[in-house]
Amino acid sequence: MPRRLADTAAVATAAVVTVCCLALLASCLDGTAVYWFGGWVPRHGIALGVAFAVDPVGATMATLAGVLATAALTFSWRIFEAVRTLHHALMLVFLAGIVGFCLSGDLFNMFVFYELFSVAAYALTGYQTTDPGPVRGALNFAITNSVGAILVLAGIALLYGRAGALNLAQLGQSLASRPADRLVIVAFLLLMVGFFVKAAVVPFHFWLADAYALAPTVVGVLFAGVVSELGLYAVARVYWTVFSGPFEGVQGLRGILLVGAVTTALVGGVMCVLQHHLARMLAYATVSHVGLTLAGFALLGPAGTGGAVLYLVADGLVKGALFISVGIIEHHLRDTDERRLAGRGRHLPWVAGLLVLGALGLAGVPPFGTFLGKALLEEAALAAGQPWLIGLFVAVAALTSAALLRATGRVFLGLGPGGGPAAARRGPDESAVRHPHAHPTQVAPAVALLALAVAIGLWPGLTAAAEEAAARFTDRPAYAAAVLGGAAEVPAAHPPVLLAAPAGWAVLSALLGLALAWAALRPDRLPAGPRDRLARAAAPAVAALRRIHRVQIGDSVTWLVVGMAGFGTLLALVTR
Amino acid sequence: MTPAVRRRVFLVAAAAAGALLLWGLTGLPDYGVYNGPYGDVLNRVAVAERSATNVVAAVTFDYRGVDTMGEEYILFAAVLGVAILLRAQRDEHEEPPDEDAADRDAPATSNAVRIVGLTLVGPVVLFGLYLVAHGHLTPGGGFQGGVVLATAALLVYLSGEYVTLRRVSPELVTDVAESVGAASYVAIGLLGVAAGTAFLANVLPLGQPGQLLSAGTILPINAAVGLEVAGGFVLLLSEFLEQTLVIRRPGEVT
Amino acid sequence: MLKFLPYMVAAWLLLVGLYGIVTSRNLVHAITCLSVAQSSTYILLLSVGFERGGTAPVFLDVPVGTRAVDPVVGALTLTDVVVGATVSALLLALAVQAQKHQGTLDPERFGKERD
Amino acid sequence: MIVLEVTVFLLVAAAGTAVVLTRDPLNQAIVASFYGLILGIMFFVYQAPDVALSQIAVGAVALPLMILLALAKVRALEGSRREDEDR
Repeated sequence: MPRRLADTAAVATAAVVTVCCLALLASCLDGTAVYWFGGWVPRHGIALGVAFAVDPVGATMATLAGVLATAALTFSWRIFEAVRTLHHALMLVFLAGIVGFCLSGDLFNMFVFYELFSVAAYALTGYQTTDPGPVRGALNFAITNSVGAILVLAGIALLYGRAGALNLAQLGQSLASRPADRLVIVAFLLLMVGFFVKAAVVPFHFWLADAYALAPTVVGVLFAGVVSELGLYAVARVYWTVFSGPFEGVQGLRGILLVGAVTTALVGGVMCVLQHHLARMLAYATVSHVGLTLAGFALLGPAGTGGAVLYLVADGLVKGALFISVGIIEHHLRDTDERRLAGRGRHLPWVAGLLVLGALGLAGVPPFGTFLGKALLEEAALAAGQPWLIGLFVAVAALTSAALLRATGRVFLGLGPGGGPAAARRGPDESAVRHPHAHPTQVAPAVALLALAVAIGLWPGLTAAAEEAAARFTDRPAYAAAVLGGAAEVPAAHPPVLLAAPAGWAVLSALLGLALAWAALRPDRLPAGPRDRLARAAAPAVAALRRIHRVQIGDSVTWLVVGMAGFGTLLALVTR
Repeated sequence: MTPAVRRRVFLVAAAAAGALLLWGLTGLPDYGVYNGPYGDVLNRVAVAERSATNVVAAVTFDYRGVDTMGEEYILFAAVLGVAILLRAQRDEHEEPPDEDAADRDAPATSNAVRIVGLTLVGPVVLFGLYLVAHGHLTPGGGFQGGVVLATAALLVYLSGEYVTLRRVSPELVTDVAESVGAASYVAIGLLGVAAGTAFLANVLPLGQPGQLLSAGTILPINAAVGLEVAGGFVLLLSEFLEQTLVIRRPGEVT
Repeated sequence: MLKFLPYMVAAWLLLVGLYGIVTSRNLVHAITCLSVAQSSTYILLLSVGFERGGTAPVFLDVPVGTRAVDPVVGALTLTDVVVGATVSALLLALAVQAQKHQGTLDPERFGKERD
Repeated sequence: MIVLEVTVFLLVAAAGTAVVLTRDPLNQAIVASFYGLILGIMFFVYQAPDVALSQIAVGAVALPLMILLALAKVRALEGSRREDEDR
């Protein structure tokens, strides 16, 4: 196929998929849209076939994937790839898998689509053969995620042995009558761990940084924007449709999930600051934000869920834009290490602007959509009696935006210790700059994604819509009624969210981020005594954290089993 | 972690995880007891509703046909992935093997092996087609038949007829077979939409259970899957074969 | 004892497969171990759908209504087998590529990250 | 019947363990093929002939074959690398 035709066809297909998902979203606002494949409608409450059950949350995730895929394919328009048609076909299969995963209302069908987009992702991560980078990253990614998929399937088998059903709604009905016993607990454990691997919750995240560093930009946009989020989506979907009945009244579950969320957020945030490789930096920013979003779900209520969904959509758009920006840097400067790039980005002011805006988006500053999401999350945290979570949100936002601002300052302004000499030493490499200016088809997708993230933030009535969508998402009986035999759902009214305090927290996060970035770039301006004492005190912990993250495949799988044993033991303790 | 530390950490964690697993597994019904309802309902209604005497086929290709469609696309993605990984290397580092080179490098095969191999090809192809065609009646179907068909192609290779294999199934043909197989699954599904029912709904006459021409769309879907699987597995195997053959140049270790 | 034997076999295979991956010094070996771990799910699925005394769910020679094992787990396992095989094929291709770039299949000898 | 089942279960567990403990990948491919075959037999015992057929086709034939081919490729790469180093 001629190159131009393949490009156009791929972008057009992704765009059409996006529009279809958007139409689906519009059509399911009034009530869950259920589609039985083969026309096999359930009989006497028993599902014979497979259904797609589309509610606003699922449709939104599918739309997000479509938008990101369209942007990524547009970005790749001008970048030469040898195996182009195969690559585009794989990208579209990747997208198809994600969309199916978001819409499906059947547990095994979700597994099939989960494997579908995973397999496409393994191949897309590993194929960049010109890069002498560590291919083992792709293998670590593939093996760890395959183990996750095996655990998911084992969980499905356990549930099937108990309930004799695979439809989410039917499973939920079948399990609801009794409190969680050992089989339900272990099935929950297996499914959650499997999805945690995809979501990159600590300690199941060790595959992520290598996969990001290795993935071509086109793929990385989807990784950064939606793949981890899909793991979280699955956690929430399966919890609310299947397990919310048997785990009702299990007080400790929230605590366990919050411990995981806080660990994930902090480990991700600190590791993000410690990175110099830009794609790895974004990888750990993702981990950190996964922790933040998981905290929203962990509140186990509609408010936290609504905030989490709104946040992860806006955050996904921002991170997609950031990954494209990193892709532009890589394409033009043939490097993504901020130390080696010091001062070399001066002729790409557009990209610097994108990175700064992206950093503000990560910090959750208005008018970015991340701000609204976080405002809802903060409200939910206060309502749930967990006000300290606000501190965590501020810390995460400050750490991740600080890392990005520091890198931007170093790459585009040449700031930072060692920046000057390094830039001078790198002088001859200016010849490695292949294209002096970023092309519009490269910059435009990133601008569009950021604009969308802002549009979400300015959309009137969006918080109320998110709360309503979350209320439906977390209403197990209503979901079951919609899927297995329809009763009308009654939307509840939601008071408007107060935005003054969240705005203050957002500004504080951004200022903290800026201050941290400045401190990293100009350590000479800090008072020497406290600075050195702090550095000495932190050194062992930092070294340990780095050492833990220097993993190979065996370590990654070992941590997975450790995490599973720990999570399972805690679960067993709190449900007894 | 060093290997010794990792092994120790793993063993401790796996002991705990294993205990949890066993604890949960003992919550299952005893082995040999099936409480349903899903499978029992299907065993009762499937033959009457779908005219397929093999209920597993009815489930695979109709009741849960969309799972199988996803599965076919997993195969499709994996084959694409293997091709992308191995072809990219080939394009960069090696000339594609021309037929002479393949001829020269193919492992020498004794005439006895060659004759036995080639005699087997016919029956194996027949068996594969039989499996594909009878999937709705007896155990077997597009997937099993497709793999058997791919094995036939492999027999040709094992008999030392690599050149013949390349002539019979050049990359393009298997590429097309695989893609057409995958696409026709979706096309058959869309027939249901066109007929005004649902995606993957049956649109063909059901016929009498037990007849070869029965069970409506299950038979054509089986054929599509057979085509895709055969194409896909030949592609997978030949991509790996290419790899070994291209590298084995004269003067290198053989 | 027989009540849970197949479940125990499945759990054992899962853990043994993971042990193989964790201690593996060769990627191809690790991939084969992964397929052993994957096979535990086949056994688990088929065991939960097994009914003692049931025939295969093929009603060609036996009438409908004969006690038969669950056809659904058969269909699921069929899918699972294909998925396992294709994932393994893809992983093998990745391993070949790793050999090409790293010159070894031993994960312990791969270059370490700078960061 | 029960004796047969127990024998097959234990055989599967043992064969799976043997696959993992066979550290040389070439030998492992052969053991894995044997394991695939036993699994296939086990699925016949489970009254799942559909699965048994595909397990035997895939687990006992196709997958071990792919492993062998991948190993052949790896050996060849090792050989060419050693030559490069000698040069």
